[in-house]
Amino acid sequence: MMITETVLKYSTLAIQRPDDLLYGVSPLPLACGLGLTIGAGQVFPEVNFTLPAMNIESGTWPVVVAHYDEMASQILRRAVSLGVHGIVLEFELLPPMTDHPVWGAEITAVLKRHLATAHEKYHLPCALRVTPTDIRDQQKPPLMRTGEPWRQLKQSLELCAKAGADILSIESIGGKEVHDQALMYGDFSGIVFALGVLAPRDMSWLWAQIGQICAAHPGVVSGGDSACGFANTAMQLAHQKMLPEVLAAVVRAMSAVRSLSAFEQGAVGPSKDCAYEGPILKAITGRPIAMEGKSASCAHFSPVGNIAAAMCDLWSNESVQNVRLLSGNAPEAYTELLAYDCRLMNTAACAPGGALQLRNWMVASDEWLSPQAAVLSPDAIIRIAAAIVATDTPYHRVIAAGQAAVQVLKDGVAEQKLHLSRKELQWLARIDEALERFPAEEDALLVDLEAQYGSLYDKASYGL
Amino acid sequence: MMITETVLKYSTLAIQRPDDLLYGVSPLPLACGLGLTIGAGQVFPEVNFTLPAMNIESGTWPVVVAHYDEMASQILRRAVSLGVHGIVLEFELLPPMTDHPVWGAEITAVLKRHLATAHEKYHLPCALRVTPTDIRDQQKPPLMRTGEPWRQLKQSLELCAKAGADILSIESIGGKEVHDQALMYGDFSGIVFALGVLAPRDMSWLWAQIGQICAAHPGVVSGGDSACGFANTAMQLAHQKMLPEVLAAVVRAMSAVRSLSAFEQGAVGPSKDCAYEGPILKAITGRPIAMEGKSASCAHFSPVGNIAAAMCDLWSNESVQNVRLLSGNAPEAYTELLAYDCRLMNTAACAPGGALQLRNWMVASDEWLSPQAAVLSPDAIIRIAAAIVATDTPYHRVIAAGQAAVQVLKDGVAEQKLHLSRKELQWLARIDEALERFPAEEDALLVDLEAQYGSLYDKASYGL
Amino acid sequence: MALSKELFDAILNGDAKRAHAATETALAEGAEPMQLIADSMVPAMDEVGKLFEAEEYFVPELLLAGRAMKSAMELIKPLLVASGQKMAVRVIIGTVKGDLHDIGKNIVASMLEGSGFEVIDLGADVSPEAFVAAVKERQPHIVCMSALLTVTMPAMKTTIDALSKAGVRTQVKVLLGGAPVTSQYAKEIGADGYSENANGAVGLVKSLLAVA
Amino acid sequence: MALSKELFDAILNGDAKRAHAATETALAEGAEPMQLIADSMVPAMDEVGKLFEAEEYFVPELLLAGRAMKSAMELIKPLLVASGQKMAVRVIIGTVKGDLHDIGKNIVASMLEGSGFEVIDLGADVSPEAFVAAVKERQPHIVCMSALLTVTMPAMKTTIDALSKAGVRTQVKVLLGGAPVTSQYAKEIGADGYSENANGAVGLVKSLLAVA
Ligand SMILES: [Zn+2]
Ligand SMILES: [Zn+2]
Ligand SMILES: [Zn+2]
Repeated sequence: MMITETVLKYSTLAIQRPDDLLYGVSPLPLACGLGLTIGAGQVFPEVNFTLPAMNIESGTWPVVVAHYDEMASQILRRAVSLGVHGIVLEFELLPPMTDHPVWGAEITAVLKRHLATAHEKYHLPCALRVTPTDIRDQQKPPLMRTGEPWRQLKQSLELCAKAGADILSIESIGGKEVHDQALMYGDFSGIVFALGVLAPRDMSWLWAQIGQICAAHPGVVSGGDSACGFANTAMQLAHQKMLPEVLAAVVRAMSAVRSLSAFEQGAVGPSKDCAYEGPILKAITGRPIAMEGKSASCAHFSPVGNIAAAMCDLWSNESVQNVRLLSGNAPEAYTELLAYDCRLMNTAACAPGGALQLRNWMVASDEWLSPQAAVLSPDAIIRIAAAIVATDTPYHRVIAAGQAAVQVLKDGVAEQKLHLSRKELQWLARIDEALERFPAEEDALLVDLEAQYGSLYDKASYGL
Repeated sequence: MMITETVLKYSTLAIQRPDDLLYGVSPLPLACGLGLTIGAGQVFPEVNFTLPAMNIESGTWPVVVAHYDEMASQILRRAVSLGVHGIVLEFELLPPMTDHPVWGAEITAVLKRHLATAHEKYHLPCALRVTPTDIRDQQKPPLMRTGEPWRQLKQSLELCAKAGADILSIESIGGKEVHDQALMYGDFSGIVFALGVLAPRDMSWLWAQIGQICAAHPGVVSGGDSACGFANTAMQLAHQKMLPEVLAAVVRAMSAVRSLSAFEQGAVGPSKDCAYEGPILKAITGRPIAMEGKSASCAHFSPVGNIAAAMCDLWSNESVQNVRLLSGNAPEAYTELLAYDCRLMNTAACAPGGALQLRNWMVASDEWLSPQAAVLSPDAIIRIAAAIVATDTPYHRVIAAGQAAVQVLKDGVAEQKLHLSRKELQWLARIDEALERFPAEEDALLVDLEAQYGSLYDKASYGL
Repeated sequence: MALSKELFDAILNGDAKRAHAATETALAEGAEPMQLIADSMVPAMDEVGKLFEAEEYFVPELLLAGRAMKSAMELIKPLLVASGQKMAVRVIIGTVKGDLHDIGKNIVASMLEGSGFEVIDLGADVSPEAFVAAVKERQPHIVCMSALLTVTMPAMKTTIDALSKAGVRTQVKVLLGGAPVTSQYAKEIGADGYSENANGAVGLVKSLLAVA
Repeated sequence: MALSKELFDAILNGDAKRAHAATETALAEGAEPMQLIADSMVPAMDEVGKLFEAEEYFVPELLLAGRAMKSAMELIKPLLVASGQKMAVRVIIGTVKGDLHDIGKNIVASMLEGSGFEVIDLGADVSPEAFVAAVKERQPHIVCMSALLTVTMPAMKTTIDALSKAGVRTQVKVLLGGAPVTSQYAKEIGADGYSENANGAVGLVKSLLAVA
């Protein structure tokens, strides 16, 4: 048998009952940044903002910095004016800012200065999440552990940590080179191979590195990852009717296995906003998570607008460009939205049983209108999470997560709660069958898929 | 005594207990448009959309039409995809479209075609609200009942009714020429004169005209007005720290008297989205109302993001330009937001006591954080509404509404729920005193203010 | 000095009658008009500005102070003109063609007046030709224009172009205001500055003129 | 005709092996290559397109059909070249410089291929120079480029400018794709068209070429 590089830390659930999976509360709250504690009873906004369409180059750099300066000042102005009890700003680097690590670090420092001022002047508890771009996919097949892009990425993480990041995150892309192709062809073998073999191997390696960087920079915490490039790609393609919804739903559940690897390497949360697999991570690890839903309509549409909030600790808008609306700039407008959503959740949470009640309405409002929402209900989350921790390798976990998700959907259909088109039902059956047919161990799968996918990825990059 | 032109129809409350003032439910639901019934248990999105910065002229007209065509198609695509149970589109004419009534009518027809298609293809219950611009302020002092602008406005209302409007509305500006000046100087005499004498006189006259137009076009209903130019101007100036919050709060309460005049002339709702005085109108008339709050962060910021939803029948975004966000165009993005907010409200309303519970959290989340929110709680609304119907002329009603609002704020301060700065407290006392000192009848006030405001308004325009 | 204190207080408290009376008395007692401005009126308006900045004053207090200052200036202006002394900087202000929303413009106009500038208010819905004519006739240092509707924003460019075409663009600084305007837009259409609110507008005028 | 039905079904069901075998048999039995394309392959792909439009097929079914068609074409292409017959329209595709997001581009490429176009995929992060070189060398009818990041959108303009400067802009139609792109932007930078999704892209290419 092949040596697995991944560490499997979790074999039980931190949250065992669906009703204990609530917004604002995590078994292991996280203190970070400037006086902020996440998951200790309240939900805070996490605001994420980006440039309008423009060139990023030396010549335009002052304009770039001015944009971030303006966005931070307007976002914090609104947050203070609305009296939020805490806030996280997320700075997602754009590729040129990771290519030039000093650029990303410069923006990091600018944003941190704004937070420090707000903290001093208004006692605003706050933190800065910094998310360099995973730029390791610049050649085909991509090199994950060597080469210039990795060196730049590592330096970017280091310099941002040094420049004032409180939380480090990344949306890593190990395994995506295979997953993209497999997803387009609806090939479940390739999908499981990408999510159960390649991605967890890269995640384990990468998050061990991030853990070391955090250890070297006291106060900086290792946040978490997102299966954005996998599950959100599937969600978007399903949204465009390119892929079946049931496929996207099952991929979502399976993607949690790779995202869990970050926590197995010492990440403490909050996991990334666009990681809709977050509640599974929270159930397993007890760590706080960021989520986004209707609040992210500036960045993408989704069938999980309310249910996504049901179990969040940070509530995010994913990404909004610094463009003008009638009220002001869009980042400030979305800050207001997040602040009011959080206010409502926190108000309800003050009443006995209030958080559970509001959570249940958020869940019920979306749950059976889409397969993608159905796998995000607290019941479904606990079923999927339990299936994951009951098995012993990422490969087995991915299959188990997929099967649990399929079962959730089949139960929904059987109970006539979930209504699927004939085509979706055919796909659900096809996925169900495919999950039955996998070899017992990943070595056999690797051999099976060599001809079809072998040229797409670099074995050494995965310790294979 | 002067002959009052206004009709006073309401002397009792349609909703007497604060707990009966709920979102989604009105004592007199309104059936309108294509299979839509508003106020019969569910909240629907009302989406409002406008052009990006551009010239409106013959040369650009095809581009204008293309924008509206695109916006309607994208909004309805999202609404259908999210399975909303009903929707209202609002078309707020821009001034050149009212100046050229055929232009406004052309867009009306385009939008109605989209709704008709969505209704046919997807059985979507829907309606089109059309709101011509009140362009009667083009000269100083403005002529309200004569002159070219009024003729254009009237023709615009008629042509839009003919072209497919289901609901006619307007944000009328009678009295604003005095109110603007009085507000800037914090002069309560001028404010009361504008809101209690001039505005109700113009409203009564104007809404009688609109009633006639609706009568001549079967199926078109007389919707309602908004004190936007009065109370939202005050809210925005308070937001910019130009005016005290308490002043804006009291102006809000007083502005309901003029907006009520539309209903006294036969309007049946839904009142306009930006009429935050809507809940007062709903309590008095039992007619459904549109509201906007955090959902309108694209158009303006506000201290009433959640509480505004507490009693709404339609939930609106006020106005969003057709600009690009990362997800798509902003009107579609805000449609998604509204759809999810409505879903949550409607889901909660399915549980026994659910609407009341969620409403109470929406109220509690904002109520005491701002004087402007404090006067919008169901308790405050019923107090203000009761004060209005207990008196006998618009002039007396405005004073009574103002006093009731002041009392709400004073009680909040006394009970240490509402925390006001020293300056705000001084202003609250100043307003309280000012409201005590008004002459018994409006004739005396008219004489008092002649020197200061006489030149700003045209007496004949108000039947004076 | 006692009288100067009386005028200072009257302006600070926005009492126009008292300001007028105090000025009359001071002049009767032989006070130099320029001295009165420098020692009492400008310091009073400075204090008002500071209180506004500190959110101690709202716009009403500011405007009432401006009104009080104006009532004092009514007595002083003719004396200055008679003695050939120069008046303050002149500003022309208006909302652009098609835009009838003038409350923001009115606040800016009043605040500028309160800060001692001579303000010529062209009103709302002002055509490019009217702006050009006013610039030619009144020779202002500053032209302020505002638009509240995005659809009327293009009229700002039209107006600036008209000023250029008439050959008077370089004689004035052009400032823009109004919710939909951005500093980038101001730059693009060749304006000299932009303020997102009334308060900033006064600071902008001062900084452009390097008036303390 | 029986064999042609076999090929039709094989493509419709995305069975590459069966499509290959059916083509072999048909050619062995003397079928005209062009006839095989016209009678079996194009109708099959048309049917696939219709099923996709009707939301009966998703992208996987579409791509598998394309793959089956391709495996049939592998046998037919050399015969066409040998007989001097012209191949289908040629399309060059790539994501612009700085943009590594190629899943949308890949779907479009596959769908175009499935529709019978010859597709040359330049991959992701393609420099303007590489686009120019490929146009010169491969003489395509169409250049498709996509950008998923707003910050890489300007590279679309740079690329179009480079095509103009190299004197080859008029030889090709340039189409844009990608979430942040708008038809207005496409017009502004001088592209010939824009599609907001992969499905629309194929229609756009066809309509631009007036290929039925
Ligand atoms: Zn993401
Ligand atoms: Zn994200
Ligand atoms: Zn309004």
